[in-house]
Amino acid sequence: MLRYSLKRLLSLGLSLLAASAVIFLTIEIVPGDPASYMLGINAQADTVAALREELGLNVSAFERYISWVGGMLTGDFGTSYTYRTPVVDMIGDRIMISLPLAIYALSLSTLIAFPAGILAASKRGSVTDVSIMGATQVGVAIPNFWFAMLLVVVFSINLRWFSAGGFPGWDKGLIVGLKALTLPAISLALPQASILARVMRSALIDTMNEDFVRTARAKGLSKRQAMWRHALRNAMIPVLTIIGLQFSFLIAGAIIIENVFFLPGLGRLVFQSISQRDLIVVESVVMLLVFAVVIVTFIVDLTYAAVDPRLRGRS
Amino acid sequence: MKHFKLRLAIASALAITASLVYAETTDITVGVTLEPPHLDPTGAAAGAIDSVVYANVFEGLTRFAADGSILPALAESWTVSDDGLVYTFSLHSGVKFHDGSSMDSGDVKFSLDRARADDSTNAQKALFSGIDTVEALDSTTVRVTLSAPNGAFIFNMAWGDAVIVAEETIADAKTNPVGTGPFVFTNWVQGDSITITKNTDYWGTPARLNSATFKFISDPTAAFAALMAEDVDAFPIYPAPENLPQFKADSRFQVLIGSTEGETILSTNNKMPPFDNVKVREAMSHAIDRQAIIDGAMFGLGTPIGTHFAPHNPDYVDLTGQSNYDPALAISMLADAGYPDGFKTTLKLPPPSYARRGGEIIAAQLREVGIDVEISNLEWAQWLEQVFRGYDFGLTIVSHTEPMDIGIYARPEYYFQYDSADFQQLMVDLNAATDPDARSTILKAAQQMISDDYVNGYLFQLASATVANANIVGLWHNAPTQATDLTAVYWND
Amino acid sequence: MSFLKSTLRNRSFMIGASFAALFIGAALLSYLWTPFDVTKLDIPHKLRKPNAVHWFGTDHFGRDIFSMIMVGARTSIAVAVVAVGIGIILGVPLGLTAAARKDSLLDEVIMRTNDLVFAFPALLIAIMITAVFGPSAINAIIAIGIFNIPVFARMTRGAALSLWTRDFVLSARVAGKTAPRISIEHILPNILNLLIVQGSIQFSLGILAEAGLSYVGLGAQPPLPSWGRMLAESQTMISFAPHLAIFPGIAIVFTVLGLNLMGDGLRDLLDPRLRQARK
Amino acid sequence: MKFLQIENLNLSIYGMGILKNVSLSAEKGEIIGVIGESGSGKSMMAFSVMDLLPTGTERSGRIALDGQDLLTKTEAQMCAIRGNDIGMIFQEPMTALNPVKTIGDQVAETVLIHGNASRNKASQIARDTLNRVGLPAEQFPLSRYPHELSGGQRQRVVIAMAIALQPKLLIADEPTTALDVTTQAQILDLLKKLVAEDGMCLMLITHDLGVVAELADHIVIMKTGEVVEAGETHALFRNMQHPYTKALFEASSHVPDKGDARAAEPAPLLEVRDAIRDYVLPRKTVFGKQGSFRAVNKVSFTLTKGENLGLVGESGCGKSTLTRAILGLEELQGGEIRINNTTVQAGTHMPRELRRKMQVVFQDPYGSFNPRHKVARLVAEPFHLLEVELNGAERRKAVEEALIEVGMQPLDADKYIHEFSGGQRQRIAIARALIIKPDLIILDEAVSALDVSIRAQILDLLADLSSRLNLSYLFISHDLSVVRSVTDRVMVMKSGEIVEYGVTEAVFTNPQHAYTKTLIAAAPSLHDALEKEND
Repeated sequence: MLRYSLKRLLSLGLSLLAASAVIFLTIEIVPGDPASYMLGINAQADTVAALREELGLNVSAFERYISWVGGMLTGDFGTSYTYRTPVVDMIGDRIMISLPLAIYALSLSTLIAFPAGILAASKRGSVTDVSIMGATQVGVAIPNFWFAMLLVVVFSINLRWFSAGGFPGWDKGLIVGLKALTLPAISLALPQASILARVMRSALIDTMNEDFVRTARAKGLSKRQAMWRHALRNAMIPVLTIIGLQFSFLIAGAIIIENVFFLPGLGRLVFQSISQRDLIVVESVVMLLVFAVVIVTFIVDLTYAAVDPRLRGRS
Repeated sequence: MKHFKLRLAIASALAITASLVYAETTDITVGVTLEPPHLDPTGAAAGAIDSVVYANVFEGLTRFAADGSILPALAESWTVSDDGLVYTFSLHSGVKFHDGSSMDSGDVKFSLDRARADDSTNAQKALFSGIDTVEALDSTTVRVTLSAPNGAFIFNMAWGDAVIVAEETIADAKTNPVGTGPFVFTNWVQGDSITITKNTDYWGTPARLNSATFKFISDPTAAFAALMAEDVDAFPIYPAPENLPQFKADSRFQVLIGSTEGETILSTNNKMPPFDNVKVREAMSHAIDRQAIIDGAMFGLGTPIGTHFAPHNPDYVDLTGQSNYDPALAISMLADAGYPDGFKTTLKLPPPSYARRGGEIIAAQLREVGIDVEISNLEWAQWLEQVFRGYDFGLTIVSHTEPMDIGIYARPEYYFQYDSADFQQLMVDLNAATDPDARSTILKAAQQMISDDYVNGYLFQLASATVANANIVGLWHNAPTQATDLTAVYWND
Repeated sequence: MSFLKSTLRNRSFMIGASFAALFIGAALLSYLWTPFDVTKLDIPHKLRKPNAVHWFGTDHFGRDIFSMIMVGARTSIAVAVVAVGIGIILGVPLGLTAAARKDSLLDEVIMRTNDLVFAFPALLIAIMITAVFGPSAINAIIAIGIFNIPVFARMTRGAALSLWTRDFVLSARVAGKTAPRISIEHILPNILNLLIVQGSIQFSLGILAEAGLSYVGLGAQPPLPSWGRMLAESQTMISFAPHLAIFPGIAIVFTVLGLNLMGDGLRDLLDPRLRQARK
Repeated sequence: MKFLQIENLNLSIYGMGILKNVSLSAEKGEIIGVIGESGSGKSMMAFSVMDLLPTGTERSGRIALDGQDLLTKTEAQMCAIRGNDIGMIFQEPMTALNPVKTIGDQVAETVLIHGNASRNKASQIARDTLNRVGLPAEQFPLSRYPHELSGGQRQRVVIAMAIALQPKLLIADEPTTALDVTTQAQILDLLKKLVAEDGMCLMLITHDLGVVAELADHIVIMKTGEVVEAGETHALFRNMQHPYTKALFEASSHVPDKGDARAAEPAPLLEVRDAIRDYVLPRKTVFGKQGSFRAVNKVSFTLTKGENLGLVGESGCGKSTLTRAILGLEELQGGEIRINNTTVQAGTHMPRELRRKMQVVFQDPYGSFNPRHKVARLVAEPFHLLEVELNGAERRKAVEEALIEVGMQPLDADKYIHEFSGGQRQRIAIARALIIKPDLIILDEAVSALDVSIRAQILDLLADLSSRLNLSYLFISHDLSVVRSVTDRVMVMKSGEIVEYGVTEAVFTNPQHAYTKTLIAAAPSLHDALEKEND
């Protein structure tokens, strides 16, 4: 188990290094100069040059890459070109919104998807099953930003139950914070929950067709008991895979949703930084998001082992 | 039914809390579209910085009033030598920075010298380029000597880029601005909001609000929703004119319409064929239906202009007739210029909706006369890179929001590259002239000249719409500069 | 014959296929005819509610929304089709090669590169690409296409690996056939079903991705209508002109729904396991 | 009224008849063997008793257990009966256990689910039962997971689960089909012992006459959903009435006519010298030495022209690896394989004329053909090995000839493979092997997946082809009786090594190596079983 983890960890490190190179290369060729953006349209050439000097933009790209990667390893992500504050502080602030949002959305989607999937699977072919599956088909097909727009119209503008966006800060209390994240989390969770419910259902149905479920039934377990005691845990393996894969989509979705609800999270930071050519922030945030995806994949891999003893033995 | 009751209960609970808050309101939440990159107005061009700190946190020698006129600020009064070269300012005494240190002539000298120094990163360095020397005569007297007369010098000193800062605190001003204004910078939640609170030690008339929060809402939809949900109390330069009728119809809100200094123009690359041909530019000006653009892009908000000058300025000349909408004429003029089948060009659009929407309309109008326009939407940084500094564009739409900026036509390297010796001479004359009548005459001639040369397509003067809670008093109607002056704002209970 | 019959009897396939056909048909028809010219602005008639002349109403420039949805279908479908095409054309050969040379360095490189692409949240890469090359339909295609490559490569490799252990592939090897030839003659035809099913799913994801990119302004540029941009532009008007947002939204939902249902149906129809069970 | 009494049982799936008027009966302590080939409905009959049928099935008739009609029971009542009164064992031990639960939990569950004992008591019962089925506590603690056990051991766990509550009826559906002969013998012994100890009634369902002949008191023979013959085991075999029974009996002890003894050509066709095949194992530590596993260890033998050589061994002994090495699909790490004095080299380096010398027929008649191609293209695939590929009419003619050779019709060339039965497919596979007229055909378990009656036909065909075309076979199988009936000489392989090598009859009648002896003793033989009885 330990050796398995170490090996995975090593390849994880390598992919992160490769990702950092890709990110840096891509972003370095982005046209646009942060210094001239900051100084606007009336700035003189010597002013721009002075600012470039001050921002450390006049050393070679390779040197900047090395200092960026080196810095990240020691927790120093550099200093934002436009905000002149340490990137790590900016990310720290934003992550306090993006991370809770991701967790909120993930929990919501799991809370909806598991019962829905299990119910549909256990009543396969019934009206319940058909309606749940129909709903999930629609849920998968709805673009989350459109759904978010509809939610805002209904719950913020008309009913005025939730604020239309923005984030008051966690210092206003947990409930206030969660309330502000509710509509964004719902719009993120909808497609995720739909996919997850479908996977849950089909994994459960597949597992219910396995030989060992038949064995369990021969022991005298009812269909229900066989599902809860035997099929469910085995069905978790594909479900976990999907949860892991979805995390990447969740992050992508969050970038858009944060813009719809003007939440000051990482997604908005990346958009804003791209338009301001705050390259170092873009690089660091993208790197962080990639890191998050890779780490989640890693965690999912470890969870497999918790679910499936066959993987535990493979050390 | 049960649900309905519950909903009522929640609604009334909300109403009660809301009314409790209303009872003694001395704070305000103001929506602004752009978050400032940092808070030092002397270190970047971002209008977003001014919209938070101008007049509230930082003050200059002079300042803009709500109607665009110039008022004394830190300078109590000033005298100008007859040759127009020497300005002597006498400062208010007893002015203190927010850190408790006093503001005196030394700070003025520091601020002006810093802005014009070789390593200055001031975005409007040109404002100070005419200064020869700055001398602190005594603690409240400053003498500024110019190298050449400049009729706009007092006006220039009102800009946000010319505010007075202290040498001890300027290094940290980007995150912790220390000024002399009626509000003190308190907190910045990056990506979300900036809070300023009342300066109890203010030298002038104190502010009536205890605190103000600027909330960054870049998305127009979000701005609409935030106002409707009363998450923000006021939204100056409201970004979506299409929503104004709804606010007007809603008694909770007031809508203040005014003008800005933003001449919105179809900037034309005067060096790029076929736009180097004045006939082509003239033909194009007749292909554009300004009213359709104002209706379509701005939902009726905006004043048509025929030259690069603000219509609310007394010296404005209405020249819209010179480029009236006449597509048939445009087609025949194009044919005369040698383009009977039209031509292809690019239209590069920065993010604001006046540009994006206006661009689509102009593209459609130009297509009617045979000009095939390829639209590309750019981020500001790309726009600066490609259009503004790269000259790689045929057409673009941008609103020039700097006040009194007709002088840009005298800069041949300026991105639309209008190079006219006559016009450059006019500007030299203008700077030399100190007599108001003479200045007025020159300005009118300048307007006429660029209109005759069809340098750019002149579209409309950008209007400013402020949406605010109906009980708020004292907000600016017009936007002579990018500022959210809260010094005189209060709640009318 | 029986296949046709079971096709007609497969409800989700038929519903899905008719939705998809409706929009593909609309897209094709739009080349020949639309009720109104979508590049022509008619500002005096802006923001009309749905009526007998403008079935879905008009937008803020007075353009006919019905016509725009027809032309928008063209954009969405073209972007998605080409993006999926890129995924198949590059991904399938990569997957086949990786499977044919399992555990070789090449396999390792292909699979690790795939993992790398997977690690990037899809939209982020799209944002980066469009930030570099500027927003356009072509760059949207590239951005979405890049994400389809590992999807198809991985799927192909997985399916091909299991086929490589089958006896008929062994026979072909005994007959001295080379790995590329076996891949083309024996592996490819047998993963075609999977490709079709995966293709229809990726197609629907492509439509969603295109809508998302256009929504944030990185997709097809005006004056070409696109569903995502129609939604983005309608956003500030949704409270007084909801039809601007509702129709393009429904178009996306129905197209994606149609393609997904079709994919599910195809999976049932083409899965030999299920086909046998049905006998 | 007997203990188990099935009367006129009919079963249909979506209206299609599966079982027709099946009747049988058995007493406690008796073993009743149910025999049939695939599709005879024997498994469906077992599931009918358990009421574990797929959806869409309908039963009629009567299944009485101890006088109670099971067909009238509700699902809840059946749950109480399953595991408690009736236990069941399945064919595939590898998948019959839940991979994520310990064996202890799974056995104890049988007890717990029927509410017969506390959790502690249940694990005690589980422990005792596992001991009974030969899984002692020292080696097999309750905390073991299924993947840590071999196939035979897993089947013992399944048996433990079935008998934990000492049911009165035990149904075993092909319990040993997936196991090696030696394991099979042990499991059968275990079942026999348990029946005797607990006085259960055992319904043993199998396709293997040898298995039932040794074990069963009564036999029921089924064909396409009907019982064609039933009776006391030895009486039935002594006095077979139904032609199907006779055919089955004949086929399972079938010895194909090997034809005239051919002039043994001394010329060696295939020579294997000290062949070694190592597999590299995944690294255990990041920097540790990479381990390896020797699948084939210094194997040597010679196959002369016209000879039929058998290779016998249990799963995992290395026989498949050896085959692949001979076919040039895998590289050797030592030694040499020569065909007609030319060395075989793996990969594409292998010259065509060498490949042309040998062809192969695989076990699985369903997996051996690309389902997307027509028979003509499938059979013609080896033409690739000709210097000049045949085209058009010539090619067609060769395909038709090959099909006729194996007893198929020329028109079959235009059909797809799914239109044929398993036996027909194996014929087509042989046609494909024959088409470029090789000297050697490797038959890798080529008849193992076939029902006995079909198997007999294919064996006859092979014998016929061998004598007519002077072909050599390398006949690889786990089934001793088949190898014995068709080969001239035989090799016995164990753990990568050849432990015995000699003339077939000699090896079978007088095995030298201990392993060979075990193997032969373990193989269920119909004849032996009947003879034993007669003595």
